Amino acid sequence: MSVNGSSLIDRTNGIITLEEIRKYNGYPSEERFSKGPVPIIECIEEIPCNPCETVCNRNLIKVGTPITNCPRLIDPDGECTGCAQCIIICPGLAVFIVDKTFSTREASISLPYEELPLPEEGESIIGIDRTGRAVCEGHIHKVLRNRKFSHTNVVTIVIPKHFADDVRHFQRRDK
Amino acid sequence: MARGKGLTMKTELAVIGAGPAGLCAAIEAAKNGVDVTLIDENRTAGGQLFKQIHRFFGSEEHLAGIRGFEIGDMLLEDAEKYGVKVLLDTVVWGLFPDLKLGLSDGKSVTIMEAQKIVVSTGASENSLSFTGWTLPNIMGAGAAQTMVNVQRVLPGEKVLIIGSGNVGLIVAFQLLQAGAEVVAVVEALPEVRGYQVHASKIVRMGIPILTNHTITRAEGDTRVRQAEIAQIDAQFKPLAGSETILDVDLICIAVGLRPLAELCWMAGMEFEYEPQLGGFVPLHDESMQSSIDGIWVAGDVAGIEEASSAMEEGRLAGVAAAVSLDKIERKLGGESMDQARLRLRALRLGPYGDNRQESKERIIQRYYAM
Amino acid sequence: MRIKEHPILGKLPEANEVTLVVDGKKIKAYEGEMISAALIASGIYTFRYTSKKKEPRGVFCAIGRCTDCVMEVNGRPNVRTCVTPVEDNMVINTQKGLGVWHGGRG
Amino acid sequence: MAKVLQKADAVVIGGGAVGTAAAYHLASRGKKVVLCEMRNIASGATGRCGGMVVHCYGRFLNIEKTDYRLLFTRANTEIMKEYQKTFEIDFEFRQVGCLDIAIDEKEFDDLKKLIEIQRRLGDEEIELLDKKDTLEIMPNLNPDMIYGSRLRCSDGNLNPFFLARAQALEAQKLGAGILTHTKVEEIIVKNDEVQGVKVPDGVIEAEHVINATNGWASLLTEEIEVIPVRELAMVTERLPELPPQPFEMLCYGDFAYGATQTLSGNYNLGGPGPARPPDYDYFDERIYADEVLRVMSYISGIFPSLNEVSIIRSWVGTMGFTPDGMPSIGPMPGIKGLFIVAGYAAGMSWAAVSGKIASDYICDGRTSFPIERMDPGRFFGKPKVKWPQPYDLTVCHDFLTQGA
Repeated sequence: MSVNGSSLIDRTNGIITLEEIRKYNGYPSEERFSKGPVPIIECIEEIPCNPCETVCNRNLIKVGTPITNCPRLIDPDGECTGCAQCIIICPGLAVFIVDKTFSTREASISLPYEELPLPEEGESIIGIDRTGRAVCEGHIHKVLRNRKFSHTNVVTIVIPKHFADDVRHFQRRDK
Repeated sequence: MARGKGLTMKTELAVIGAGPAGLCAAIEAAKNGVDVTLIDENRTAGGQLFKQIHRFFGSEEHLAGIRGFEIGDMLLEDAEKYGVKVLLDTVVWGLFPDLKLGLSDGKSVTIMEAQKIVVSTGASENSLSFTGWTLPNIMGAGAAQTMVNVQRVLPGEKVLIIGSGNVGLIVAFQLLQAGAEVVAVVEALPEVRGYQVHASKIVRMGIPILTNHTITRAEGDTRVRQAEIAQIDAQFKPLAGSETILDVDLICIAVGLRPLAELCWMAGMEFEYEPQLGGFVPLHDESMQSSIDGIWVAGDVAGIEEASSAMEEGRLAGVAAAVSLDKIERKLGGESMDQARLRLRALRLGPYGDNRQESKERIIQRYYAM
Repeated sequence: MRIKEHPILGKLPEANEVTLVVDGKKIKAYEGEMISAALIASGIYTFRYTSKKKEPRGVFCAIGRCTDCVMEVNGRPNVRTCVTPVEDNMVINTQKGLGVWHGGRG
Repeated sequence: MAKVLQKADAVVIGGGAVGTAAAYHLASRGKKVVLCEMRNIASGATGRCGGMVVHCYGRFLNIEKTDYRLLFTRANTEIMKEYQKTFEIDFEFRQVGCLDIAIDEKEFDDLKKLIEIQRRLGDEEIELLDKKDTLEIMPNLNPDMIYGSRLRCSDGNLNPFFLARAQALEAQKLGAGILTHTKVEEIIVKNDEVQGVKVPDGVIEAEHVINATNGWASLLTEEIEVIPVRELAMVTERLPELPPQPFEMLCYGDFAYGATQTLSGNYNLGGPGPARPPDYDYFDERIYADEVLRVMSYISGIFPSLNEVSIIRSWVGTMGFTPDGMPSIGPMPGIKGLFIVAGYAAGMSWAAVSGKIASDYICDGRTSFPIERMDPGRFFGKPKVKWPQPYDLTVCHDFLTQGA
């Protein structure tokens, strides 16, 4: 019996897998991805937390009561504007926005970035997956500095579309 | 021990410890017209809040999504707004049965007489003994967090974290933010202990979490230089041949916290042993009243939880004290205490919250069985 | 070393410089810093040696509880350096065992 | 009929320095011993005293018995020196000398008179020091408060926790049973002969029972007159010793005040803590602000170096006092098999020898020590002493020496 966390996920190394996300919280369909940017909330445990629900001004994220419900994306028609407020507010830095409509062969991934130095737009990077492994190359598309919302910056990277469901971090080439 | 001048100060409510729980207790009581004196031995108030640079969990009413130190600033503003008298650099060296406190500011010793008291003295980190554990730069994970986020000094560049609870996982990330390289997080049990979101974040950033592993030895001279970790079996025995040597210059121990309850012991409170809440915790009822009439407990001293729960327990105790001082009408006070209890209940749900909730219920049952 | 620029906390706020004399050597520190932080920032990690086994000790709890970081400060032993702020011209010595004490008349 | 848990040659009640000494000496004579302690080892006065080894206070109350007291306390020191050769736990016993401080002219005159009597009774060791000599030995004392002192170089201190645990451990090694958290509810006596003791889970049968419960002694054996006395102990942070010699002092006038620096560097301060109105509970182990302040200020007045020193722990303990200031040591008149070792105002100087005496008596039916003057029955038939309320050691002493 797992002591904590939903008892079904593999807790032996802290790595969360795409299958687990699909199984416990749902992962958007390719049909939904085709409509534009999609918030991906990789938070699949019943922990008491709902800022992602309250911050979305289009009410596309549902936690409900009790606040230990896992957050679900209720946005079949693709109304997400990619404003990234959910990325900024998440205490677990677990929200990303994936836009598979970025270009024919590329997808963009917006992710929270709270480290220094900030990357520069256009800089080439290496895409890192959920296990911390380098999987592809890409570049920095946009850097949203965020002093107003206490420093959770949002960096948007562009990578080959094939890796859009795996890359959740990046490494700067010169590092 | 400066010659006891024995000057006596008086106050309606003395709150010992100006962390999240103490600040909230002081604010809630002062809001209702209580003359509150908030005492803390540190130079600044806020306790653990000012080293917590992550955003808090919970819901909007728990100030979720706001960083710990920002909540700290908000609470300090409220404390000033509602006229809380704050005594900093002042140690409470004694809590005496007749609701008297022994204070010392390093120069003189005074006795404070309070009509009511809230003890919110927080917690201290557990340690872990292994060969070489006393070497300099082997410290508590919270200690490293204080050094980095409050003192703005990075004690080491290559770090090993022991323990994968939320503190270990969060401090691993915050050391990364400060520019250190976290070599690994080792966890003796087969499963990661902290929230999955915290674990996944540091794994994707290149910090491996090694379960069924622990530290077996640390080497160094005037500071730690190397750590030896090894795989362990179900009886925590290292498996021969599984040792690896890591070059590290800082080791953070994150193996839980325990209540700082010396003053509660001194006042003669009744205690219960609750491992989920960090060890021996003072008995209290559902409005945080301890086994000593007129003394409430709130925050980590009453059981190790996060700062959000500490704040709610503080509000609960603050209102309860105001009611018992007849500063608010019982019914109104009862309603606001019920609100605080609902917010607390919301935080004690889910697989992480359930066993803390059970422990708290046992404590309240034991209180009434006294 | 001091974290000059922090992603969340921003730039290190300006503070007046003070001088500490540590085991006879001058080091720089900034007002508001605790002694332990100033020493670690200058690469000093061992603050004392234990009485019996003469083993090196330094910061452990950083909240003034465990007394592992005590040093002799201005002639007084057992000063908890993790909760004592620096002052200009403070004389700080690595504490050997229980340190040297002049009974308050030093 | 209650369940007989076990049979022993002797049951010792009380896990302090005296009880564990009795258990050790009995075990080393091959006896099957069971020690019952209601809390933990050294939870009574032993764990809450200053750990001072004072061979003879030499106050007016007992001044005429100086030679008699020295006979026991010097033997006690010899036994402890023997312990140090073989015991596994080092209980940090060291003879550093103790100064009995006079803080005004009258007290200094008293010391002169008392020393003359002590000399007459053969006590060559005790020395009278004027103010200059006193300050030479302890330069950090407050010159405005010091008028002179009395010095006994063989006095000293030890770690009372370790002494009790050391004796208990050695007793266990020799087969003694040490039962902590086992409260003796009653000493079972049938037609004036001890059968054993009643404990929560049943009965422990034994021909001999030793009441070593000090301040609690008369709760189990009403007839003896041992009254509980409340004392405060405080421990400071660890500090190096101040030259020229380790610090240990008593205050002659209020001899309940005293301080010593332990081997590990903490200063151990003691002082009176009279029980408080309205109920005057001398077993109240809670501490009150005013008494902590009083003891702190009194001692730091005499020894100002402590002004800047932090206190890290404080306790209240219950000692035992008797109407003539001497312990009650001996067989209980009228109850065969019951031996009393209780009523100690200086337990650390009497514990080891008391344990040996009790053991000798039980093994050989007699003891080489002249214990008649400490017969527990010496107060039988006399009206119970009505102590002034509240009282402490000093008040007891002054009350009993009004005529002196």
